Amino acid sequence: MKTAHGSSPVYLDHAATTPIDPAVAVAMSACFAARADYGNASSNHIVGRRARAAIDTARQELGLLLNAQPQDLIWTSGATESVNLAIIGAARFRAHRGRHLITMTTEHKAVAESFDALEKEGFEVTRLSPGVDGILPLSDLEAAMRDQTQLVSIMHVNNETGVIQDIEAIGTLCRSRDVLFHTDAAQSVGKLHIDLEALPVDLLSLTAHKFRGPQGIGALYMANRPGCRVAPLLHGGGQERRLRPGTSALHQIIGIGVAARLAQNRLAENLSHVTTLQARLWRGLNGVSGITRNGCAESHYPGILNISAEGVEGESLMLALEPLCVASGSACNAQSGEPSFVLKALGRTDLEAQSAIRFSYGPETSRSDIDLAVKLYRSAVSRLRTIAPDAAA
Amino acid sequence: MKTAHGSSPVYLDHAATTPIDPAVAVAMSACFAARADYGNASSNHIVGRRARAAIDTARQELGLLLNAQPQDLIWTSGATESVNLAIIGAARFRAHRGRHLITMTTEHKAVAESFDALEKEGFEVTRLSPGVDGILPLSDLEAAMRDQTQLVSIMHVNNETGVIQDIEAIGTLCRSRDVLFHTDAAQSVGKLHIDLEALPVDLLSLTAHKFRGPQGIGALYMANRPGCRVAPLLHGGGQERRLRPGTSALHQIIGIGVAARLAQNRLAENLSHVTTLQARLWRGLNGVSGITRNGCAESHYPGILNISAEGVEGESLMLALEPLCVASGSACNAQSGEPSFVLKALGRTDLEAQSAIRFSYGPETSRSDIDLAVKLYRSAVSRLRTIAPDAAA
Amino acid sequence: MTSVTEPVLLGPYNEQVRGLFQNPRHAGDAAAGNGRRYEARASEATAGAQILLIAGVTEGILAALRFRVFGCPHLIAAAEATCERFEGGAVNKLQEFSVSDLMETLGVPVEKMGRILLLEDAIQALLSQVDGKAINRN
Amino acid sequence: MTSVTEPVLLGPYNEQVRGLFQNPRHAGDAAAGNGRRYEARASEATAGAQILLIAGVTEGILAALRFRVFGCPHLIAAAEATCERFEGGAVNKLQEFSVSDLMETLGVPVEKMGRILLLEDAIQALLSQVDGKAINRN
Ligand SMILES: Cc1ncc(COP(=O)(O)O)c(C=O)c1O
Ligand SMILES: Cc1ncc(COP(=O)(O)O)c(C=O)c1O
Repeated sequence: MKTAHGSSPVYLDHAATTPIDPAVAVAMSACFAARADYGNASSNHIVGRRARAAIDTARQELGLLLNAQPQDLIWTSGATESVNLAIIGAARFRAHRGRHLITMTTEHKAVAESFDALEKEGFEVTRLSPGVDGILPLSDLEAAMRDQTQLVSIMHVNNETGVIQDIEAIGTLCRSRDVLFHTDAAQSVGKLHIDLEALPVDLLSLTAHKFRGPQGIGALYMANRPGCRVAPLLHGGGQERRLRPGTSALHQIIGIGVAARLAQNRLAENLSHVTTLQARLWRGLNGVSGITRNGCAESHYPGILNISAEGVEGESLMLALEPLCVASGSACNAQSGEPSFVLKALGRTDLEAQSAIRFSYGPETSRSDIDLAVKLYRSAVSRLRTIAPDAAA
Repeated sequence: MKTAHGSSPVYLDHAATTPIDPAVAVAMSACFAARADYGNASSNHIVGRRARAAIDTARQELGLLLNAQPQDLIWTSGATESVNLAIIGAARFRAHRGRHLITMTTEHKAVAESFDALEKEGFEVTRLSPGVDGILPLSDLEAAMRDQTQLVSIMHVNNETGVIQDIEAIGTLCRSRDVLFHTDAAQSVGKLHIDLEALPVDLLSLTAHKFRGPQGIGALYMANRPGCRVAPLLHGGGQERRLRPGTSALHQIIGIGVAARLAQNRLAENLSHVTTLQARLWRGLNGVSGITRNGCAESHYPGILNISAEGVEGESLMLALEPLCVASGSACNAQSGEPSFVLKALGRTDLEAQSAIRFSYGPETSRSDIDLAVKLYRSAVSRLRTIAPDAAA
Repeated sequence: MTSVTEPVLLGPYNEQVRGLFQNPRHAGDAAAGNGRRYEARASEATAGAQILLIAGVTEGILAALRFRVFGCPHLIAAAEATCERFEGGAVNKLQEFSVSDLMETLGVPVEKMGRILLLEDAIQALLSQVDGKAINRN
Repeated sequence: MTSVTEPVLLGPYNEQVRGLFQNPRHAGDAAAGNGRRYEARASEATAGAQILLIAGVTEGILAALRFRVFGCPHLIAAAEATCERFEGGAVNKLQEFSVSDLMETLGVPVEKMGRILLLEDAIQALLSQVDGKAINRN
């Protein structure tokens, strides 16, 4: 494929979606190949049984990645659905325990809008702001808790900045108050080590396409603990413990299973690769005057680097960066042109937020991709600053 | 693949799920092949734009199959989700117009349980029974309508019996009363001619895996008419006109698009093929004593034939039929062992319902598959009757 | 992966159930020979499964033990296994019939225990018909 | 399928916008030569886009017309196209500037009309600075 320049795109937008792992694609295609391998897992015959067995295998594979019991995993169509099911489902199921809920201002829209919907149902929502480093102070969470608080939802890795919240400490606090804790781990599963036997997490949302699996399949982890339950959002054929009905998407589930297995095998290797890339990228950009790194550098997933630049307009910067594929703000509001609410929550002005570029990369990103990004970024910023009136610089 | 007999399965369970069309599988695999072809359709760069363009093409292809405007189609994870979004979404959105809803007793569980959920929210639901032929008398529907009726949901082709409801007449009646009409067309789309420009249908649910597309992707058609709107069930990134957020599953959407195109091209051919097969199957079974065809023969999709047999127990019949893959009752309640509520609604006793076998077949079913089915059915029934005590016969 | 493949192939019916179901040699009427013929019936209240045991007894010996079943494969297999085991032996050997042993060998899922209890009912009914004195029932 | 491929490749920026954006020859300060130098500024209330027009005028002629822009590619391209067109011509030719024509040639999406109106504002401001008498403004 070519871009408008005639050169191939350089894809540094892994936080939006990752390329699919070739082995995942092969496994999915194989399941289409033979008629007898593509069954309805609810059917009472050999083709149905084979589908069920493949789905069980995938559930085990994902269970191993997370160190979770396979039966605590519910297949969904992605993190958006998982998040909705976790937040809306738990809040409704547990409404008798209280109608106060806590989240953060820097969550993904799926989380933010699930809470908006609950507010319309009469729940009360506290939205805590992080510090300028992007991190939620635990004391703020503690101070926000009330007797009526029944659910806390704080994401693991932020999709725009890569900032990591301390979900262990948050979960521990929640347990001590008998409050359910959900974490949106769409950006961390398959990338950071997650041990759900050890972590005090009740509900965790994930999606395959952020770790080299297929789009349109995800899961909700629901701990097998008293009080940890959700009311379903969809009703029907009884699949997924009646929590998520519909014919199981066999090839999709096989795909997420294989992606989970590969991610587990390569976790350390991939993490060290992106750490090296991030160091290289930051070294290359660091010298540019008037740039700011969004989100702290310490508690941070190294596969995402988000940079604002003074005196540069975001949309022109994006075009000047072609054939680089990067994001300005979250992929989810890319179309809207609104300044990122996440960056504004970190104290950025509209202009600073609009100038932000998110670089995100993964196992297949090479050092020369990074070097090209540095070169293009430097020249684009300097060119646009030359064009701009002085007052804007 | 082998069965427990060592012989290959003969798959006559197309109403549960169809084999995927090889051309669909090829198109889906192709989209995995190049990194630059597997983007997030919400991204603002060339890879994202390519994803958007592919999704637009698929929407056009599905639009052509249904003679609907592409922009009136909303991608979902399948008919279960479409049905929930249509029924629950419309009822909630239109609650101010009235809280009375009408459906049938022979609907799929996705429909039946969506209405159950609405009842818990305070809606009143009338569930009409069909005649013994499986058909809903229009006069019964008319009689059930009240001033407060705001939504009617009647399926197109029944998944257990193949009976076709007259959705044109039902829709016309609904329009005359200013009542919204939803139809669950999971079993008819891609198989029967459907013209949404001509039909008075407001909402229509479909799923790709019933017409040789992938599992886990479907659509909701929502007519562009005043008052025809739904409240979303999921909240998030704004995709699908804010009615169904979440990263668009590119390969899945490409798959349903290709499946729609192929189905349209081969509609007449496929229909004539299954008509021939049904005649052959019925000729072969007709002579067996004590058998009943479930659902009328006149208004009927010929790709499904459902037969009850006196004096034969269903589970033993299923085993005796191996290596035939067929369904006893709906695929959705296959695991439960409960007698089919659909067949009971047609007046069958528990025993008759439990003895039912649904044969369903499609374009790749051969005449010899049908002949084998006839042979196995005849010998299984006669063998089990020989074993049974007289009183059961 | 052979460990998952086999149950997948067989489904809820193990090799033994499949063999007995496929070839139930004791299904049908007993030729009671020169002995006496007994019949015992049991059925589910919901008019679901039914079982009929037919025995030909000569001098305390089950010269013939046959069955008829309307029911699921596990019940057919259980009836066949039972007839196979006890035919030709002393009538009072029938007391050795054990629901749990049978369920174990045939791999009958627990939720189907009711069906196997039906077979036990029929055996009890048979025993109570056959001359009580010849048999030691404690 | 070439009909869909091309817009996909180009995205919201047509060939012309891309060319002008890539190579804005009139960006930067005007060397006013021996004429008079004028500057006109316009900016969005929200402190978003900004445009600065710099003209060097000699005997009613725009000897130089240059711009500086902080803004999106469409605004940069529009400014460049405008300078390209009017530089070297009579000042009063500037009155021929047309927002709608420019939006059409550059394929500017309607929701961005505000940005192009900014350019119009700057041109008006420029015109009102340049000696009013030489110019026929009706
Ligand atoms: C943090 C976060 N949560 C949720 C989602 C939603 O995932 P999906 O679009 O697969 O539903 C995403 C990605 O879009 C994400 O980055
Ligand atoms: C009539 C009918 N409606 C709805 C569905 C649900 O479709 P899906 O399982 O793809 O969500 C099915 C099939 O399972 C069906 O046959």
